[in-house]
Amino acid sequence: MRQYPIDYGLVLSAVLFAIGMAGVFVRRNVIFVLLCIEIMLNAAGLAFVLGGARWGQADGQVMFIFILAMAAAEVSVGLALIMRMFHRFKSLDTNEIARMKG
Amino acid sequence: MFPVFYVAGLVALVSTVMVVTRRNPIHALLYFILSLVAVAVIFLDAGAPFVAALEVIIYAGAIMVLFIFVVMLLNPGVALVIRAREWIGPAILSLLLTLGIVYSVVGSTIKTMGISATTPKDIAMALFGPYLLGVELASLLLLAGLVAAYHLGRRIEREAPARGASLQPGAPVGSGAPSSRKEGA
Amino acid sequence: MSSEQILALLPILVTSAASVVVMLLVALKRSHGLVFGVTVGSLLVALAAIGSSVSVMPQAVSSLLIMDRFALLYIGLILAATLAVALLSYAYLESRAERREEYYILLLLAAAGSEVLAAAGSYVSFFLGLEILSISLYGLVAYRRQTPLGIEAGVKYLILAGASSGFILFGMALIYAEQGSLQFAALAAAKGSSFDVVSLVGFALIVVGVGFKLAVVPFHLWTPDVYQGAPAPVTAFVATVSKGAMFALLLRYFIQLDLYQYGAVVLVFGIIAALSILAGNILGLLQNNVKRMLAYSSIAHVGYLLVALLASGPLAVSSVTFYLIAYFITNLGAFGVVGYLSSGEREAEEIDDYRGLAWRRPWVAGALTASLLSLAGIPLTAGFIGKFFIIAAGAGSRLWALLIILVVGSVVSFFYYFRLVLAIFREPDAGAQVPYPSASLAGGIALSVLTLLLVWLGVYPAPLVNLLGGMTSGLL
Amino acid sequence: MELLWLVPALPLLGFALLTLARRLVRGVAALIGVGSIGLSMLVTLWIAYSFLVSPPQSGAASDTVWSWIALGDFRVSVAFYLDSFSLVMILVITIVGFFIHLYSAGYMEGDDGFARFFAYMNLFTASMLILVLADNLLLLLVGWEGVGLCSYLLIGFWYRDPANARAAVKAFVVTRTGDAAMLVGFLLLFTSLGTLNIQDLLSKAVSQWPSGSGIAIAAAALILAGALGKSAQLPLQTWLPDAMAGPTPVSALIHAATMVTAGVYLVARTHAIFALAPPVQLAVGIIGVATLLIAGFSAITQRDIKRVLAYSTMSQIGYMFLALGVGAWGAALFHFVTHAFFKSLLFLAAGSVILAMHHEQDLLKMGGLWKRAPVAFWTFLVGALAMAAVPPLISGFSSKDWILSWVWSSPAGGPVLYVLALLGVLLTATYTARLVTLAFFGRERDVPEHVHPGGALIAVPLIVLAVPALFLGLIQTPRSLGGVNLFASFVQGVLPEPGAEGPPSTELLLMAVSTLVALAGLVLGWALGVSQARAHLARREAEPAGSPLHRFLLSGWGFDWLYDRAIVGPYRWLARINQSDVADWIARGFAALSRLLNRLLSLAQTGRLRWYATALGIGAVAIVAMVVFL
Repeated sequence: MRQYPIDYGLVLSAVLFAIGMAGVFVRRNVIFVLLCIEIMLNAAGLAFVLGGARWGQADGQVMFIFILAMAAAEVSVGLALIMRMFHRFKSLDTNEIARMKG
Repeated sequence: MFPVFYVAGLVALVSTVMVVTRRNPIHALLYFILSLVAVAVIFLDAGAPFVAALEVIIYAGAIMVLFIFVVMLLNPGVALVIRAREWIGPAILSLLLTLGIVYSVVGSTIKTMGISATTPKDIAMALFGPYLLGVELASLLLLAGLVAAYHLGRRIEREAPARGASLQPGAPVGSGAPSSRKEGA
Repeated sequence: MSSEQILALLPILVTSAASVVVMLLVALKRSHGLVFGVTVGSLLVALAAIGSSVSVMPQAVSSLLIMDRFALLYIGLILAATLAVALLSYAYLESRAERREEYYILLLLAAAGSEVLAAAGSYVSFFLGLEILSISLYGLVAYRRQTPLGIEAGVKYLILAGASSGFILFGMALIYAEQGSLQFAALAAAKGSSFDVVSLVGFALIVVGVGFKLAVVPFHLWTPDVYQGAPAPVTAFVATVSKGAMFALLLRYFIQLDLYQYGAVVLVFGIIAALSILAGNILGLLQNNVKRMLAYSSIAHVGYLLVALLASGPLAVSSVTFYLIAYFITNLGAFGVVGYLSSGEREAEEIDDYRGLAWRRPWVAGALTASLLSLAGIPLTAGFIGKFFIIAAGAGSRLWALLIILVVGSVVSFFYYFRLVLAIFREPDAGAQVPYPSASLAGGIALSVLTLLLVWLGVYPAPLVNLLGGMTSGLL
Repeated sequence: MELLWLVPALPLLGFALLTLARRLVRGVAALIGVGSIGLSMLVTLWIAYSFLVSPPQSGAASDTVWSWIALGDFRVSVAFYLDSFSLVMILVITIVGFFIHLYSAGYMEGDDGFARFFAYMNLFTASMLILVLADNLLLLLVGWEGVGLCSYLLIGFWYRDPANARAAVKAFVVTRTGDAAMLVGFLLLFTSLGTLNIQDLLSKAVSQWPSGSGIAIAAAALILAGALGKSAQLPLQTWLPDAMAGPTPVSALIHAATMVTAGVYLVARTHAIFALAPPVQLAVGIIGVATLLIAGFSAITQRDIKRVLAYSTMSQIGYMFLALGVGAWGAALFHFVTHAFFKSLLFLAAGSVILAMHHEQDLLKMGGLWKRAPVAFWTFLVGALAMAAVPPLISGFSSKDWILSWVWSSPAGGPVLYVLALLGVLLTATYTARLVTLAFFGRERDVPEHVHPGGALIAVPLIVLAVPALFLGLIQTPRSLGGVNLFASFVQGVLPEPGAEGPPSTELLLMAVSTLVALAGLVLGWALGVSQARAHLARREAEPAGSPLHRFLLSGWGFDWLYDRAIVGPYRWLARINQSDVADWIARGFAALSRLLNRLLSLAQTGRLRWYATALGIGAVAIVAMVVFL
């Protein structure tokens, strides 16, 4: 039995998650923000698959498939909304959509 | 010593950083596809070939393509010609990744890795056994995505018809995409 | 799946089937009245189905859903609230140049997702229920897709909810990688005396996501913007059903894993509760937009609920649930009035829109005033009894600091609630009269039932309290 | 006692009828509004009669109407409790309340909101009755909040003027501040003693808590905070003068029979707890005397007739608190009773004066009204003499003297408090005399041609109320003046006396001193009134200067100058300091702090998605850090 570096894998997924999270904070282009959320979701999926591998279960991969479904649904709604936003505001900058505040 | 994980991990890391830091969305998307492939390699290495395939087919192959599609639609001015020096980064990373894959394929097989691989059959048994209800719920999830994307993406009629407006053909985005996701899931 | 399990799942099944039926109806013929009728009818059937589910509970359906008394109680609450939202939506949508039918599909799906959350017994169903709810809400929040505010609210909600889902998922993944099981019950059995660090971090990340959905400080910033931009009935739904479902899950999770014994967790929730009460009430203080004001008030009210959650003991579950019911009724009433008075082209959201309401629409003004008094916790309203239970539960657990903050926050909140009440009873301006839409039967029925319930619970809460005592005892 | 529930139920029914039937003929509305209180008064009288004829065995009776909340062992009923104390309270509330209602029927005659007014008034009275009859803390709280709500509705009754609305909100918010603390106090009692029933609570507290223990002090202090808010005592007194915005009968009701006396009732009702907390009890006395003095100084300088009366209420309630502080529970209650009669009389007579003046409330514009509005004058005079505590018949004298003698002789009292209270007597007499002088004597300054002080509906309640204001003192007199002890012996069982009385000679001496002080105050006030009236006239007419002697005589032998320097100056100075309401700063500070925090927190609501996401991340990091490192 080889010692598969599960811990490093989790660390990797955490770093990927953090990069995505930083992207959500930093980027103003809403397409990039959506992309960064995908990075976060993907990192979570990675962690699930590695967790499943650690315990020798299929559950982690099943969860990954559900995440995939959710990502697909979210992206399709998100992109539709982004199209709407672009048509209305002629911009993809999230700072442009700040009419409501206070 | 099985460096596949490290090589693929490094590629995933670097390409993800590149995704977040690019100016051009197309470049970012290409890097992200690379990152997804690298993660798929990790899956393969960790004894999860089925999800590795899904990662490439659905995530990289469908979702990212949807992104590219929208970027193209919204931003026709984006430089579609990618200059030579912009090839360098992805090329090096891809090369590394390929080396890793080759090494892992040559050096070992999944079985000798010592990690019990989860076969597609195991996953299918789980999905349609204990998680059957989850699959049903996922279908509701996709239905919600479908309806929401349809409503939001539909073209806005200029004359603001009050009731019973006919369905406009040629909705720009959304109506086609989620159903293809559904098959994939 | 055995027939008992199907029977137990009946409310959820009916709700999800209804969404498909509505979709098929839309494919055949677009008719707002028909779709509305089917929606209301199926919600009533689903409510009735709870009666048959009671006979077979408690029932674990696979590992995902646990249909016990607690779940059925919250499912009933969710269905009733969705019904009220549907009734309030009809006139609102009718006066709008927008497709109406998709709204009901999304509403039913959101309700189904909430029901799954209320019955979730594992991270898988937690996640799936949450996402069904969230994705339906993206569509609902941005339903006014032609208005800048609708789009703005939709994008904000989508991005932030997506990010918070990421947090929840990563937290679940960490816990799974560490514990090897996705079920709450298995975790509770395995954790022994304490959690390891990885699980704790995972748990903290889940708290972030849950906190986002509950709109507590510091995850509350989106609340006023989304409440303002969303159609008023959707705002009512977000404020009540979406939060209530999440709270049901939190309550089950908290009690099943007995998180009370972890000082750090209790401290985190205590700080969140205190900050939410203070920030919510202070932010509402000078707000001229009624929807935003109610948004801030809802932040504070979730803070009150958390106080009750932290006050473990025999009163806690009952008091949380009672307060939640009072909160549902009250907020549905308040947002319902906002929706009821919003016409095709504009939302009645500025405080000036309510000036002199008592003279122009005395009954609606009465309903809104009752709701505001209940929010303020004045006696003879449901809000008072609810707050009383919370304070009693908190005092029983000696959470003095939180109680003092709760009381201070309540004092601050009187100012803005009564500001609105004052506006309602002011003489209307002769010149600038805001046009209100014509009265609608469905909305009127919903508002009157809500107001009656509000007063009834305030005057004679004993039957409900007894019921709750029986319903929630299964969890302890 | 089976009829007890009818006492609050009848006004409540009146409220319901008046609210539901919105378009009533004026006469019917008045009939319902006044009749419900009248019936309630009759029931109360019947109950009082049977209570006196056949007192219940334990000295108290309780009547459970229905069970409100039942949760395990925890049970709250709608139950009423009657002992001699609450009997006195409901007698005063219903009798005074009835006459105020009767008067209102005349006073509010032309008003658009006639039925609405009576609805609120009925609800107000019903809430107060519930408050004093409540058997448990929760029901008491319902009455308490109802009183608060009705005061809000009635002060803002003429809501078209934003100033009135502001006053209503101020009254509500300031009293709520105290209520919040009181609620915590109630919870403390509930959690540590395990019951909400007031009588059980008190007996348990006495048996379980040692005197001076921390928990007793905390509970008493928190309850006191609530009482301070409702009774307009320092530092929560600021709402009361502004509450004059409501119609005059409302002021009468708030000041005489309901609202402000709720705090006195609460402290007296829970006196067992206060007795266990000597520091808090001392604080009650000090707050009482401080309010007494500060309000007295303020009253001297006011020009608005109703504001003078408002400040006088604060200072009279200060007497009651002083009595509570020295443990003279019975004396406090007795002062409440006499005060209820003479203060309602004063307010209603003032209302008649205001009617006569065509809604002018400025004292400096009145003058000489004694022959223009004789009923108002004579009744006002009776009330004023009662308030100024001039012996011997006048009711205020007996009650105030009783309080003063206890302040001197009670173990909790002492010479310092006594001297301060005596200063209060001086102030009271001064502002009362000034008020009467300015309003009724001297030359008519800006009195309208035609004066309508009101018809029979206004005159009758005034005359009827003047009788108890005159003679009520007879049921409890000092030993040197007959030593009638009816009242004390009636409430003895519930409200014990603080100790043994001093020797009669001391009592006589004290009485003489206070009488002299009161008389001195009267003279002072008269002089002040005359000089101010003259100054006002002088300013208005700018009379040509005559010979120095003439000017000297005109200016009243130079007394003006003297008074100005020696008395008015310091008075003015004190009043000026207080007119901007020093204690208001606390309330204003709280509001300003809230505003500031609101601005700060609103800065976070930038509307920018990026910042919202960042906040999510900051929260995540904070929570992870807390969970991991704690």
